[in-house]
Amino acid sequence: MEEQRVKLSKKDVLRAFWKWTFFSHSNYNYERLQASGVLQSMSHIPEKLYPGDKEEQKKFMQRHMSFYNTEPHFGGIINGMVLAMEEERANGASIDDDAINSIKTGLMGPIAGIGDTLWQGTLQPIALAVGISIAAGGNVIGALVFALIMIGVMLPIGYFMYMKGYTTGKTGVEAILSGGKMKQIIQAASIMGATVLGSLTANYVTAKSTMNISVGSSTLALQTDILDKLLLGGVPLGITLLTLYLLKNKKMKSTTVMLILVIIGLICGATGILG
Amino acid sequence: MEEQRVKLSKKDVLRAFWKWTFFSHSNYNYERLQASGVLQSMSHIPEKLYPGDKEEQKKFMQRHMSFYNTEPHFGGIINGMVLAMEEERANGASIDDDAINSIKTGLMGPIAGIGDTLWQGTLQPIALAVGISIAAGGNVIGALVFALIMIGVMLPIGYFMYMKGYTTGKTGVEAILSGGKMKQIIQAASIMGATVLGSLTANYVTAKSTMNISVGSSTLALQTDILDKLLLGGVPLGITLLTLYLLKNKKMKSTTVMLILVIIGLICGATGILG
Amino acid sequence: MEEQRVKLSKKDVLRAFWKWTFFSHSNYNYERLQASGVLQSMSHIPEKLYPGDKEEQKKFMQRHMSFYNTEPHFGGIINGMVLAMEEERANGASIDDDAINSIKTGLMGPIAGIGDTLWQGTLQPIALAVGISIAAGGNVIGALVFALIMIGVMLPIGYFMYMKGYTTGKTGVEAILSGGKMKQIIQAASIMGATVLGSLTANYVTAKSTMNISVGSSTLALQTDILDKLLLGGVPLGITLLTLYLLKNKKMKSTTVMLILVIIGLICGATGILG
Amino acid sequence: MSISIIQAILIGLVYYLGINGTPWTTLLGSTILQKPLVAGVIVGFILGDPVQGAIIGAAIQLPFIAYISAGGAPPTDPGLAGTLGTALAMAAGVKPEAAIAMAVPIGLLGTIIWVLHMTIDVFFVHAIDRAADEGNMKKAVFYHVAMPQIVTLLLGAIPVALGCYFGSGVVTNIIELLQGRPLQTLEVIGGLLPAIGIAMNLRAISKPGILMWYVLGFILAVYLGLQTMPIAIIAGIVAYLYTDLIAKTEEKTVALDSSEDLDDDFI
Amino acid sequence: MSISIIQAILIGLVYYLGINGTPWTTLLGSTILQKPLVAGVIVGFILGDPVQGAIIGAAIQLPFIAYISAGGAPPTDPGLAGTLGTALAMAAGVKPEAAIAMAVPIGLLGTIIWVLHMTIDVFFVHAIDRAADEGNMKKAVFYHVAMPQIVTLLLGAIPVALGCYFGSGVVTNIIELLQGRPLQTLEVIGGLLPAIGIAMNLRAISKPGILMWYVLGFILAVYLGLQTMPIAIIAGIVAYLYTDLIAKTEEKTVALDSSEDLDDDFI
Amino acid sequence: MSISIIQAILIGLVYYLGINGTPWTTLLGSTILQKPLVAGVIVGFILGDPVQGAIIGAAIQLPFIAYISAGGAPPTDPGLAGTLGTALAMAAGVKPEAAIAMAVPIGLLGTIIWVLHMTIDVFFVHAIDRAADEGNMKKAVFYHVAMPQIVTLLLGAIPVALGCYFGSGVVTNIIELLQGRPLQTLEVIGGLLPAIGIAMNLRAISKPGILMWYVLGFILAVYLGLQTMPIAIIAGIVAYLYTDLIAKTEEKTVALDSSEDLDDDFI
Ligand SMILES: OC[C@H]1O[C@H](O)[C@@H](O)[C@@H](O)[C@@H]1O
Ligand SMILES: OC[C@H]1O[C@H](O)[C@@H](O)[C@@H](O)[C@@H]1O
Ligand SMILES: OC[C@H]1O[C@H](O)[C@@H](O)[C@@H](O)[C@@H]1O
Repeated sequence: MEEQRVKLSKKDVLRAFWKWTFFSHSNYNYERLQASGVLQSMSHIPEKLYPGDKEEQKKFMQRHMSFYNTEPHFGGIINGMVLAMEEERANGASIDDDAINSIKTGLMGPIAGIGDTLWQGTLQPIALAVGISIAAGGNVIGALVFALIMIGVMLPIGYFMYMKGYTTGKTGVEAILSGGKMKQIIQAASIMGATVLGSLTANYVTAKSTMNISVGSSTLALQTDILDKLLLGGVPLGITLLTLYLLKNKKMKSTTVMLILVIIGLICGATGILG
Repeated sequence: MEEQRVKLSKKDVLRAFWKWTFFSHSNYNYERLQASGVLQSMSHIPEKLYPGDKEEQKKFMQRHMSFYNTEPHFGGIINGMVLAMEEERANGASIDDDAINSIKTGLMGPIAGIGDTLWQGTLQPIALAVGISIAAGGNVIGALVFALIMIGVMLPIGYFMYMKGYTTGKTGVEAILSGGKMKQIIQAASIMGATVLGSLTANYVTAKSTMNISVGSSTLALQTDILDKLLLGGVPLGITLLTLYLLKNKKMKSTTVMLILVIIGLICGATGILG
Repeated sequence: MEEQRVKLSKKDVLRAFWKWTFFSHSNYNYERLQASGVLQSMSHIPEKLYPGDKEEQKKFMQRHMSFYNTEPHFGGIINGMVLAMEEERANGASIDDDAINSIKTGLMGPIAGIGDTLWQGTLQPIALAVGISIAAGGNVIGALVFALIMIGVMLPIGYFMYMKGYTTGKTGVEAILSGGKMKQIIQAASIMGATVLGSLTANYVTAKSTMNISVGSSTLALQTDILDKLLLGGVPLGITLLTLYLLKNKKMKSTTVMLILVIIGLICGATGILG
Repeated sequence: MSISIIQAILIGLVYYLGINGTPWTTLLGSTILQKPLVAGVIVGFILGDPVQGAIIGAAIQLPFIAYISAGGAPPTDPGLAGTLGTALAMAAGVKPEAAIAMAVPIGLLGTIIWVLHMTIDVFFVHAIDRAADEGNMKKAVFYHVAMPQIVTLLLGAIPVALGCYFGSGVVTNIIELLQGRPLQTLEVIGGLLPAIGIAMNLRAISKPGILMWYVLGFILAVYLGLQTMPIAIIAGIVAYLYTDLIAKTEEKTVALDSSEDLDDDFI
Repeated sequence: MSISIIQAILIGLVYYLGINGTPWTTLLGSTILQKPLVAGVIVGFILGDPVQGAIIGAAIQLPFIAYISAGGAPPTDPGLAGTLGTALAMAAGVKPEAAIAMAVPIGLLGTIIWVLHMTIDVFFVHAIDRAADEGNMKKAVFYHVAMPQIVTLLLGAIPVALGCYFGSGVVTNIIELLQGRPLQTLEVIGGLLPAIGIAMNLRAISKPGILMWYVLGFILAVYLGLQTMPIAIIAGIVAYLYTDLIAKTEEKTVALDSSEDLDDDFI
Repeated sequence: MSISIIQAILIGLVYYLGINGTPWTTLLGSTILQKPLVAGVIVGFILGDPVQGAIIGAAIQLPFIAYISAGGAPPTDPGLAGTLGTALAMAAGVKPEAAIAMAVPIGLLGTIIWVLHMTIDVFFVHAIDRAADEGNMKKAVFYHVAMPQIVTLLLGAIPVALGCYFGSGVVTNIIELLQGRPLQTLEVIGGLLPAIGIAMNLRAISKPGILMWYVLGFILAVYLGLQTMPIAIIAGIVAYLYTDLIAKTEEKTVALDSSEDLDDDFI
């Protein structure tokens, strides 16, 4: 075994983590998204790995300007892994540009999916619902509670992921990702997320009919006398499922669907069908 | 492959479906139940399959006067299948009377079981509960809502089944019936049905004690002070389970069981135990 | 096969069961716990099995003075089994002291675990909750209802277990214990027990904050304006989980943990954090 | 309120149309009309007060809510309870609870009509047999469609019309006599009767373990105050997920079995 | 209210009968009497007010609701809390909440009595050993049944009777002194104590994942306002269905394993 | 209420800080500030009434509650709705419901700012490419950290500040004009819009069968009146237990497969 010439200190890794955490989206753009965020997060690394070697430092910089986009907290596991690979490479391991790049492009998609589901799809709506329920009555603490939940959960996750990526390295991360446990977590999070979205629909999508139907001498309120007996909240549920159908099965753009909802609202609101 | 001489048109099949739908029970009787319903639903078929051939037409008529009884909507799959077999037979396939008859008698039982569970055991009580909840306050729409739910669900099922039977034919239907998916649907429907029956017991079987118990100076209401603390609705639940026990384990006739309930009600009502 | 010389009558077995049921803990002590309870429950047996044979009777008595401790109702299955083994032995089967003793010591632990979970961990809290709900309003029947539930469930179980042990004998009992069904029952009872304990925590552990927080001009009630929005009953839940942690993970003695709770209560009560 | 001859005949017709096998979309149409929930409104309409008809009909529906008619002999006839029962209850001006108690014995009478038409129709089957031997399809259709309907119409509509016309006075008197404890006892009986339909239905779908789901539905309804619709939806979803898990376990066995067969083949 | 000598002795007897191992259907009988829920009513009856006894007893039961006594040394004695506690609380005329706060320290004192009788009974075991060596069954029975009961009776009934007779005045004074914040603090403590019984119970049945069910039960009770009985029924059914699914999965493995064993045998 | 220049600029700054990628702990910090729930309180604070800000902000948060921004082009900008929306709603003194209706079109305008900065930032990427070719890390960092922030600050803060300063009068007039049915219609629209966020989110996690869980959550919330937190906890636990069962079934298959591989190796 070859003797290790350069070694990143704990502090080097920590700095990279914090820079990634703070600046990943600083220069977010249509062409390469988080590309320069990756580079900047490791801006102190080349001088460490290739002290004085301008040529290698230049190659390092070029290497990390490729297209990159992932969910930053969970995706930190990739960044940590890349850092470990760069360290090995500087110590002579045969890791070429392609290897590093394909790891990045191969993993950024799935991990973004996982991360967005867990974070934006599950945790954030719950924390928002809690925050709103506190704030809606005029309680300024609601916003703070929301912020503390988000930071309290996400920052440790981000830290853990980055460090896990750095210490486990390439094979370790792939093992984690392909393991049954990871699959189960995603599955469980999706189920939890979907159930929570159901409760959000019930609590926050509102559509009630104000129409009355006259049958002979008696008058029936469409909403309370008929629709509510069939299924409480059936209209909001139906509208949300319609929205999903348009987005997913009809592959409409979300702005188009929003327009459709606005038109439905306009018509039903103006005619008094809903109100 | 032999060239096909006679072919039923889409319209022929449709007519058979509609006649079955309208007249299956027109001559319902103790001896052969829906036998002549099957024949009448295909009354336009013999002339099509054996134009001018009186003998074959006569045989066709005799063939379809055998005992038959199934749930008409789901059972349509058998009728459709039989129609397809008759068509093949007229085109020279070696399908004898026995084959057709054994298909009918073999499948009519299981499919009646499936159909009755799904329709009368599950859908109908739900639709009735909805209808009652609307109508009980004097809303005439309740009956209409019930009717629309029933027709809206059952007519498409009847149509789909009949056509499925005709197009898939014998082997297809057997494959469907023996497949795991069918087993699962029945299982799930039974579970759903049983759960719904539980809620019906809670909402519609009523039995409350009006007895009071005196302990020293204080008086206890048997129902609210004791029974309700043990199990809300325990008496109706117990009575329904007793009824089930008499019907199922003691194999009593339902009229006998009804008599027993009436007697229980008489005694408990007259003595004021229930009231 | 050898002819059977002595046989215990049904009455002999019943007497042993009842004596065990009444006197198992009569001389409960730190050194050998239920040891003399086992002996006394079979006090009429030696004379039956070894009529006139003083030596064998003495050995019998010595044999059953060894350390024994189990849950008496479920554990009766061991006692019944031991009785059957003694009978066989008296009829010449080669069952030595060790065999009998190892059966007792081997099974008493697991069965105590099962019994305590099912009885004290699951049934008793439920019956108590029912009894309390009746009695709390000043209804003297509550205690009776509790007593009847306990006796009505536990006495038949005790009887069944003892008789099962006697009739199935050694191999039978081991088969029962190692079978999947037994494992499932324990598992299900644990789940049920844990869920019930959750509801007990919700209903009987009480800890509400009476603190107010001033933010600018407005005053927030910590409990109703913030904590209840986060999680209803979060404080009692947290305290119970802390207690579990101290008991289980920190392996503290229950009296120590009780002291800690008292101190927490003192501080929070005196300062008005809880109240 | 008294019932006119015309009204009585119309109500008789409604009963006829609710007998299984009238030429409506059989079972779908007739079983809908057979429900007191539906017949009640129509009878109310005929008697000039559909709202009261809806209320009485919904009440009379209760003991028949889980009524299941499969093949053989039905234990009672919701159709008669819903038509004649509603008519007499409206004529006597009783409360919905008393209407239930009145309708239940009326329902039992209905089984006589059922037995009669199921027996008489046997003659027509034999007539169709003969038509088949002659190859005479027209005649077969006539004996299937027309003849049994005439019989059923006579067997059904006439007694109901007579019952409506002459029964209302009698019933009003009886109800008068039963005031107090007797009527209350009838109501107790009415409260017990839905148990029959439910138990028959349970028996029909009975499988090991199914009673647990039944109790679950009961507890959810009693303690959470849930109506039938939400319980049905929840139960449907949970049942699907549960049976799907079972199917997954069994798949494995099948997979296992077949793979073992494979092994056998290879050896 | 003051307690007479006779009343004090009767209450002492109730305490004695609730000690594990008195010649009632052991554990079944004695543990029932040991419950403050039960002892409270009886003490109330002795003191002439069973209704108040039921109320106080039900309250004192709360911190012991999930108390589990398995084998070794119990952390507290619900029996003493339920007898002496109820008696003193009734004598002092305090509210149920304050009764809880009083009963808890009393319960702790009870462990002394337990330790004493569990130690003294060791002598009797040795006496029975000697009886066994002599083959003297009568003597063995006497030392098992009679002697320990006399000891337990003295150890249990006397202190409780004395406590009732002399304690009531003292306790009334103390309660007087504690009015206001101190009593409120005692009530806070009383509210926390059921956590011990629950946690000990949870520890006893602890398996991986079991805490999830615990939290589930908690959430259902808190948010749906469900009482213990419906939760127990729902949990029982769901637990059965769930473990049945697990058993089904494991069956497959067993089936698999055994079939492989078969393969091995064949090769 | 009128908005001063200083207040307008401060609000502009809040908007800038809530744009994805400002040098706060990116996404964590900026997405928190981006929420109307949070921005509302801060804007309220700037305008001197944090309590009203909290109320308006919580209301405006509703249509964005399940908003998910993944990669590409966002359909709307909660940040603009939360800052400019809250400010104008407070200035016009409207009810929370009307604030929602006002904020939604404002949110749509925000996407323009997003498109602009996402496009302009492309120039900086190219500049960093050149820095990389020169091996000049300082320059690269400067173009990543400093330059885009200046652009975003100008693109974001200026229009918002202008909007606040000049918009309040206009908006007050418009709201005046819309009184009655028009405003009610806007409120209807506001009630529908959360459907978008929810549906986008559902689409993102969509797997076969997932809609059943969605409907389950809906039913539980509607019929049991459960809030989001208890449903989340219940769903989390049930989801874990459910997927664990599935994993157990699949393990068996894997175990089976691998054991068969073993068999193959041996033969
Ligand atoms: O049981 C099959 C079938 O039998 C008869 O035809 C009727 O009672 C139907 O309602 C039922 O579906
Ligand atoms: O743990 C087994 C057993 O131990 C002792 O005998 C007592 O505490 C019983 O209540 C318990 O069942
Ligand atoms: O989808 C991955 C990722 O894309 C962008 O970076 C942002 O929208 C993030 O919020 C998201 O997590």
